[in-house]
Amino acid sequence: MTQTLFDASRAGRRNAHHIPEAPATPEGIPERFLRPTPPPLPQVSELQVVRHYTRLSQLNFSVDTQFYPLGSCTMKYNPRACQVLASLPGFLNRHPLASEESGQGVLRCLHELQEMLGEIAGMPGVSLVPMAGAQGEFAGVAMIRAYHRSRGDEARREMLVPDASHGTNPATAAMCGCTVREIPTDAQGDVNLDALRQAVGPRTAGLMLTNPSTLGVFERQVARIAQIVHAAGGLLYYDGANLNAVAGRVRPGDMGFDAVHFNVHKTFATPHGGGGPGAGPVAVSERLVPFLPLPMVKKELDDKGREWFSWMDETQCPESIGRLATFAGNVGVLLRAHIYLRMTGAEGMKRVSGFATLNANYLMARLSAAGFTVAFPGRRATHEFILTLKPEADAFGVSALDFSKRLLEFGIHAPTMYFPSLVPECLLIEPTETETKETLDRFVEAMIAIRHEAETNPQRLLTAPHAVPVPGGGVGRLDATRAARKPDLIWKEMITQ
Amino acid sequence: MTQTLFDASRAGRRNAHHIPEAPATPEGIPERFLRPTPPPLPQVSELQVVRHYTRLSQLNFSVDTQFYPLGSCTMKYNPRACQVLASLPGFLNRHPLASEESGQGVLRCLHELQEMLGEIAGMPGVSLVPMAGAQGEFAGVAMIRAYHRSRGDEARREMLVPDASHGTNPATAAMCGCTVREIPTDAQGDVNLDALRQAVGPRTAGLMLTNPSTLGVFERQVARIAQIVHAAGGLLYYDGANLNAVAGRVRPGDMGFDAVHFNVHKTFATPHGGGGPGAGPVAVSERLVPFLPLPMVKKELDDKGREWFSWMDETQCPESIGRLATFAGNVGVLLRAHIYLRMTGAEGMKRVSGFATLNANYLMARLSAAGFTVAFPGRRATHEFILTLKPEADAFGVSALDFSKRLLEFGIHAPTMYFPSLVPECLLIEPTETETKETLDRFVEAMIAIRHEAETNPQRLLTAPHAVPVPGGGVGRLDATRAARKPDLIWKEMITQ
Amino acid sequence: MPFIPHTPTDIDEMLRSIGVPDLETLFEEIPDPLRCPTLDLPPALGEMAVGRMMRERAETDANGVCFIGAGAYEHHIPAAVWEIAARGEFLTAYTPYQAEASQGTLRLLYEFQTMMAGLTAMDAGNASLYDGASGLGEAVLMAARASDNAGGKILMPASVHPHYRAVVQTMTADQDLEVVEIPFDPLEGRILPKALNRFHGQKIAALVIPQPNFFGILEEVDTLTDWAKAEGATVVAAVNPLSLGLLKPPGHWGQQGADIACGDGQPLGIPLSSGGPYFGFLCCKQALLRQMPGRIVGRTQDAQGRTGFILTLQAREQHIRRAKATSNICTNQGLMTVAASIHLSLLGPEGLAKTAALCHARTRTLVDKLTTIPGVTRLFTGPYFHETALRLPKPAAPILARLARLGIQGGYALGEEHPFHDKGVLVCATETKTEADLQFYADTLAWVLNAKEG
Amino acid sequence: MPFIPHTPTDIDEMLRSIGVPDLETLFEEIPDPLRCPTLDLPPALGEMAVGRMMRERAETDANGVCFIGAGAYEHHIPAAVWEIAARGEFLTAYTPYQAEASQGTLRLLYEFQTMMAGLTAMDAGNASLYDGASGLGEAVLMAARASDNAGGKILMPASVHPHYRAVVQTMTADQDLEVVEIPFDPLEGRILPKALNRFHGQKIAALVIPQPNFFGILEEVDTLTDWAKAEGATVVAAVNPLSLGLLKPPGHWGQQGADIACGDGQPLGIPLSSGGPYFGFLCCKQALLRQMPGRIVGRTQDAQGRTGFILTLQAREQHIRRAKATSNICTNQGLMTVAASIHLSLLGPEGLAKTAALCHARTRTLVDKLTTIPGVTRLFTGPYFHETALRLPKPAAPILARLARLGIQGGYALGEEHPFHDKGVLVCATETKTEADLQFYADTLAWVLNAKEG
Ligand SMILES: Cc1ncc(COP(=O)(O)O)c(C=O)c1O
Ligand SMILES: Cc1ncc(COP(=O)(O)O)c(C=O)c1O
Repeated sequence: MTQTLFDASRAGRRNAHHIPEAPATPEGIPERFLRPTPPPLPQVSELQVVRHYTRLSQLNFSVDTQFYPLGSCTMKYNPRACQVLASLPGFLNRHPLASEESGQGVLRCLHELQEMLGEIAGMPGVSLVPMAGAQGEFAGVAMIRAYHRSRGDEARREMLVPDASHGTNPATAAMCGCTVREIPTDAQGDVNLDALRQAVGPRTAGLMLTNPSTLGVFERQVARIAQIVHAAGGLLYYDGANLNAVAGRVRPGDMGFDAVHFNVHKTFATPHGGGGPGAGPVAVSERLVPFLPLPMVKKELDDKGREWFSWMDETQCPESIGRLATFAGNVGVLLRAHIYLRMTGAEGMKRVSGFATLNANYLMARLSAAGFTVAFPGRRATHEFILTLKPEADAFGVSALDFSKRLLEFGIHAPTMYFPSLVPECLLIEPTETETKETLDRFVEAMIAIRHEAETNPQRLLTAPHAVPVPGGGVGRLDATRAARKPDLIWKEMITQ
Repeated sequence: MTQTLFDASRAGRRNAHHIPEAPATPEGIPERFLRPTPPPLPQVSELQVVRHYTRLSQLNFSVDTQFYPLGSCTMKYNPRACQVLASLPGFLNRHPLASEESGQGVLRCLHELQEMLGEIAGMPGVSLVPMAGAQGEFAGVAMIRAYHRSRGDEARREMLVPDASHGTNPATAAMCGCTVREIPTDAQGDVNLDALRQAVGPRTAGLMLTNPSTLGVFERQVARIAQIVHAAGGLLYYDGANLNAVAGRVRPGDMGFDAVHFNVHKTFATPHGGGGPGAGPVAVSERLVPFLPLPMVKKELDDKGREWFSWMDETQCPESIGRLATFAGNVGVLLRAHIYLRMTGAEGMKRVSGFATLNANYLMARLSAAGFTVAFPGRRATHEFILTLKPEADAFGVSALDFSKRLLEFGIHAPTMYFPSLVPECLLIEPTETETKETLDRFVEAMIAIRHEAETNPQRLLTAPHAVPVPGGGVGRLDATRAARKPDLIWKEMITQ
Repeated sequence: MPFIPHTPTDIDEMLRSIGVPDLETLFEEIPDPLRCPTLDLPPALGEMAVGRMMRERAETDANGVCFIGAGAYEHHIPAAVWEIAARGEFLTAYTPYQAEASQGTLRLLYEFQTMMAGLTAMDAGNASLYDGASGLGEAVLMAARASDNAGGKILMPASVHPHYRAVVQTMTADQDLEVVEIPFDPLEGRILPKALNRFHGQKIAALVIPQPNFFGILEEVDTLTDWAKAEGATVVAAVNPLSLGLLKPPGHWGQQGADIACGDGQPLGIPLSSGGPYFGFLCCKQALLRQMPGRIVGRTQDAQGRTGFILTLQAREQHIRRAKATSNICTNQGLMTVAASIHLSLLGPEGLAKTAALCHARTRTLVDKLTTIPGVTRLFTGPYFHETALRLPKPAAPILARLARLGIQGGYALGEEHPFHDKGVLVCATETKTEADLQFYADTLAWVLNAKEG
Repeated sequence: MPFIPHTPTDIDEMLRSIGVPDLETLFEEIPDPLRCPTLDLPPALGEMAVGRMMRERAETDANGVCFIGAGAYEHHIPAAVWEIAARGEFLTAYTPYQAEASQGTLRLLYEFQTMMAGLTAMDAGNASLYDGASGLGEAVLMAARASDNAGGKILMPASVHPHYRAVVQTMTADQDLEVVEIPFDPLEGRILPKALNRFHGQKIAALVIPQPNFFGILEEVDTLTDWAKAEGATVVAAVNPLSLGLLKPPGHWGQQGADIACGDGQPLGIPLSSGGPYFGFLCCKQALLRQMPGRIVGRTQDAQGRTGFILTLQAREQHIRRAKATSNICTNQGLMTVAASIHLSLLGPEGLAKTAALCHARTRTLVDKLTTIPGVTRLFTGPYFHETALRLPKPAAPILARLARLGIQGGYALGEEHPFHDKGVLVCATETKTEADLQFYADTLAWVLNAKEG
């Protein structure tokens, strides 16, 4: 299908049943405020809309249709129960500023979620406001800065991040007015402690660490790292994107961290929606509690001993870093996470991390046995692991990108490519706990088949994909350079019509 | 995808969150009543189920994804509003035998639908019970028989049907204990009146007529036909499957008919669900009212002047032909039709038939101009029309079936093939009012392209389809003979596991 | 308005192509006297207005806590069932006439047939009938056609759901079939095998056996089946498919098993919905295959040997065989089989068995609680599955009306169908009922029975 | 339980392949002292139980008839919007990193960018930000970076939504940015152009212009824009996208148009949902393109020349540019843009314009009705779109609480953010309100204002 909805637009086509009867000219709005012509939107029938977007949807790979081992993204099954129950009319139709009396249901859920996340983090304070992981990081670093500032310590503006860290970590630090200092990783995938010791000092605001790290290994020296940073007066931020691997087994708070964000769209299985919405609630240690972003939910007992839930705002939390969202963040997403956790419980959370780890280690073992090169062979995989295709690249002239594109033709979404950038030609592979052994076996077979092809017919990889399993076979490999060279970002014919 | 869900089954795989805790052995049920081993069902995870059925769905053509000009089936847009509003929890969760007090909402809707259908039919009595068109026919013919019987006229057991009639007509007559007598069609597509005159007599129970007929033309002599049959003492049944073409313009009652069924999954746009559920409510003339199937909805005013809706059953309708369904028929489907009619109104209904007719005549005109042979060239098309591919078959050795299979590869569902059987190599084409002119033009282009191919490369048609626009390209032309020769109807490996 | 995409330009161009001056000319073949004036229908509403109206109506339709069964049962339906079943590609397809463009529906139906055949222990199943009652009607007609004793009597126990019997009555009224009612034992609430003795040696075409029967009681299916087979009759089992998670499947009844199994699929993931759409299922032994009504899907191949699925054995059907078809059924309840297939797959063998076991246990607890109320007793003594009849100390209908106003749909008043049992009420508790729900019912009933009239 | 498919056999085989005796061995790298005891979480519930719990909670959350706006607006959302947007292939995909396997999302985003650029009359748009307030934060940061007067003041009218200002405050707190508040005119309820005079000749990086402003009042966007452009400042428009069906788009403000347009997309098909998820949108003029934060989709080709879509200009983003990126944003609000695209396509130009016009008309009627109540007056005189501030004769908060209990969410008490206006209430009536709703509000308010305290 090559049509956009704009091609299908015809002047005068309309869905009358959605168009209210309204006065032709708005009384009371002076002409100078008005738009002279209606906005340039497609003029299409409801059937055209439904058909267009239904067919578009079929062009996507998704967890519901394909194995999606995208490292660091935890593309596991998104329970439909969470989707359906969070979409109950009572939840969907409530205005954010409606009376608290009319929101005791949703506020109770959010409060329970605060409590559960605090327990999983091993920390006393939680704010649910951040709307994705990166905003959680922002909240965390802003709180760290506010903490130092509250102690009159204005010099601490340097944020340490391991070189393998996710791009959001340094970007966040910069948004919070910090300079970024990278700490190298050693050959085993752990943080280089000597380098860390040299880096810390009176300008250290803190360290941002992902654990399990983005290298797919557990940072074994995490307690030492915490000690070093704390001893130097810095605070510790835990990027919780990889919590799926350890939830219910170790807690950021117990490891000495001061702040952590959760990616509920990873660990707690809320759907990623092709790019969001997610949610990135933060938990913090005692000393950061006063700075948590607003609003939070408070529980009190009323005069009849009944629980009463209400919002806490600036008046009750004067030291807060403030607001991050117009209202209370992505409430609908948080409800999904709440339902997931209520279905999972403590034992379930431990099973999640256990089986996510089992699947990753099994896949690593099988690929390794099949002759692929794992990046950290001496280490256990966590919920993910890294393969380097450097040997294949050298031998056959094919890249990790080529492997990835060819995998699509097998009906398998490609792993994360070229991240972390320390490992050449790398694939970061995260199978998640909800996939079967059979699916993992099929992945191994596909990888072996592709390598065989790389040997015998590398051209096939270099030009992949030709046809992915979507209706019509999809497009071939797309030219990214062309896209960036002369950006074509809107359908200009529509606008100028 | 070649997997069934049974291939994916593994002993011990389970969705614990759906499995209640229950006593191991049911107290109080003697052993002899029990199943010794659990039933042979697939043992798969929730993700496997969701992925399997999501992917299966993508293998279908549907109105939501393709143009679907399946003659006589009225595959038009099924408004999502009807779907969503009929699925409100209040409607979905109500038990059929719950108190009438707790059903005033749904009963009010059903009563309104009865009234609206009566008005559209031009008849005084309506029962919503029949669960599809064929059951509506059954109700109609059973009422006709009951009527004759009530007058002591036991001899009338012969049902007349035009030779072009839908298979359900004669089959229904047979289920009602009638013998069937076919009336031939003349060259213009009208009923042969002489033959009809010869056929009627004291054994005539009635005539079943589809109008517009299954030949895609309006039966011009319908008033005469009604006269002839009535004069002979027979009653007239109107197969309303094609009402989309005339609703709001002519009414079966005004044409002299005694009973009619509606296919709400056609005229009133309820989704066909890949084979149902539909609904086939019946409307009847005064003399058949006492025989309507049960239950029906009655409106009364209570002592405070408020409307009160209740079910009418055997005690109030002692002459009824009785029940056809365990409860009140396909209520959820009827609600969708009700909503559609409330959105459409009288003017809308007239527009429906107007534009359904416009689209059919336009398509017929264009195909005819392109050199295709229409079956009844002298006639206006109604909402559908017939093409005969006899010339193409003779010239190129390709059949209507081959054309149809090749159309699938263009992403267009094939028209109805080989029905009515009077017209050789026929395609019955019904575009419906919800399709755009552009879509019709694409259909014409596809037909022209296929005919060109029939001329230049007939083999291509004979082996079509090779790849339809579904993920993976789908299967090729399937062997129907093989399927019938040694029926393989269940996955035996599963049962015997 | 009604979803018509034509622009004024489109209309002009199309009329020009056809060669008519206006749209009305296209209707010139309709004789003038037949044309009707504008219909008298309620004014058209926009989607927003109709939405508001329907929401208001739906809100008045609250069920309360529901203990009614009597042929339709409240069960937990996993959220995934309808999220997937309602996808447009399932929802807005037609009957899969073009197999190559309908592999989704067809493959699913093949799996559905397999699951239903597995549940009932039969050799084959069809792709659905309208509902349980009409399905029994079809099964009886099929049995009558297929029986060695064709032309003989159809024995119909009075313990079969009264509406099922009514529908069979409607569907066989114009056939030359003698349907004979067998009374149930007023003590046990089921057919005593000895009640059949008087039919011995008569020409019996078929015996219908409900399991559980209308009163929730378990019939002696083995004995009844053996008796019928010995008489040369075809055995038609009318079963609750959910109960088959626990109960012996019809295919294993007695020495030879039933010949036909039918029932209503509603307990397998279909909402109560004031009575429909549900679906009827029909399975049979190999020998009866070509007598089966309805669509049947078979497995086949394409030219490359790839597996595919297709509607098959169509020579039984109305569009081929016309007046000689096995039934007039055309459209069936397809989408409901999608939901049922997903439902059964999510539950699996263990889920279905445990759900059935829990329904049974819940009903036992309910019966225990209710029968401690003075004057409330069991009406029948036979063993039951998840529903049973109680006798109240007062006429049931007014009591149930009272309960409904207090938020409890307390059951089905037997007096409606069995006037002599005007104090009888059929109660059912499925897995959806908590201990607290059961107690709420018991406490409320005790209070209502004690309360002064009014 | 949590959706894990492993059978005992699977586990054995997998452990054997790995070469470990048990699952716990896989965690051997975690130092023992760090291991935590079993978490103290509420007990796990099955889907049925959690469903019942959530349904009970959702039922307590009734909105009544809602006249609150203040940044989130109740609109009719066509049924098709979420039926399609919630399809699994949209819902359960990740950010479209693999373009060839994500053409659905990518093509849709390209269309979304087009529609938003068209609505705002800008040259380009991104693929969404978190919400309106954080979107304004990003816009301000972007303007500060891109401005000819980089390093200069950011002028922020006090008529901007207070939460938006709070978020900008949080997001700029650690940057060297001076955000200066411009007071609004207490009579007109908006910025008087002359209020800007005192900034003339100072280095102004950017001026934020809300339209309509927090009080629903229309700002003199042309004059303000022209003033700012003359000062060399970047103009950031914060707009309600639905209002753009009727109001002049930012790209056409004044002589040159605004440079950046942002706002909250909630009015375009997103449920109120207690505040989120909504989405922020951001559009800009060509010159600012490479300063834009967030994902951007571009059109390109494959080797055969077929059109395809791909994430582009990624050199702006955190995963490439790390500390030098235009923002840290990664996950945005993708699915909300799916809904908004469908919503806008269903409405079309006429639908959007008429909806906006009807919102305006409804609010006018409401204001007329309410201001006939003695003591109720308009607080500001400026022209408004679909929301405006009223002064009640008594403090607003207790009155609103009273109304809420009577089924009316009567508006937003201005006292919360503007203590000097403790009798002020912001009211809004969208197209969802009928004449009867408006009358109900007026009658109830009159009654409540008259009633004795209590
Ligand atoms: C390690 C890590 N940190 C942070 C993030 C950012 O999270 P979000 O996309 O929710 O903003 C991600 C997301 O991919 C991540 O993998
Ligand atoms: C002319 C005609 N009559 C009757 C029917 C039977 O209707 P149903 O499939 O609803 O039973 C059909 C359905 O295709 C039909 O086209």
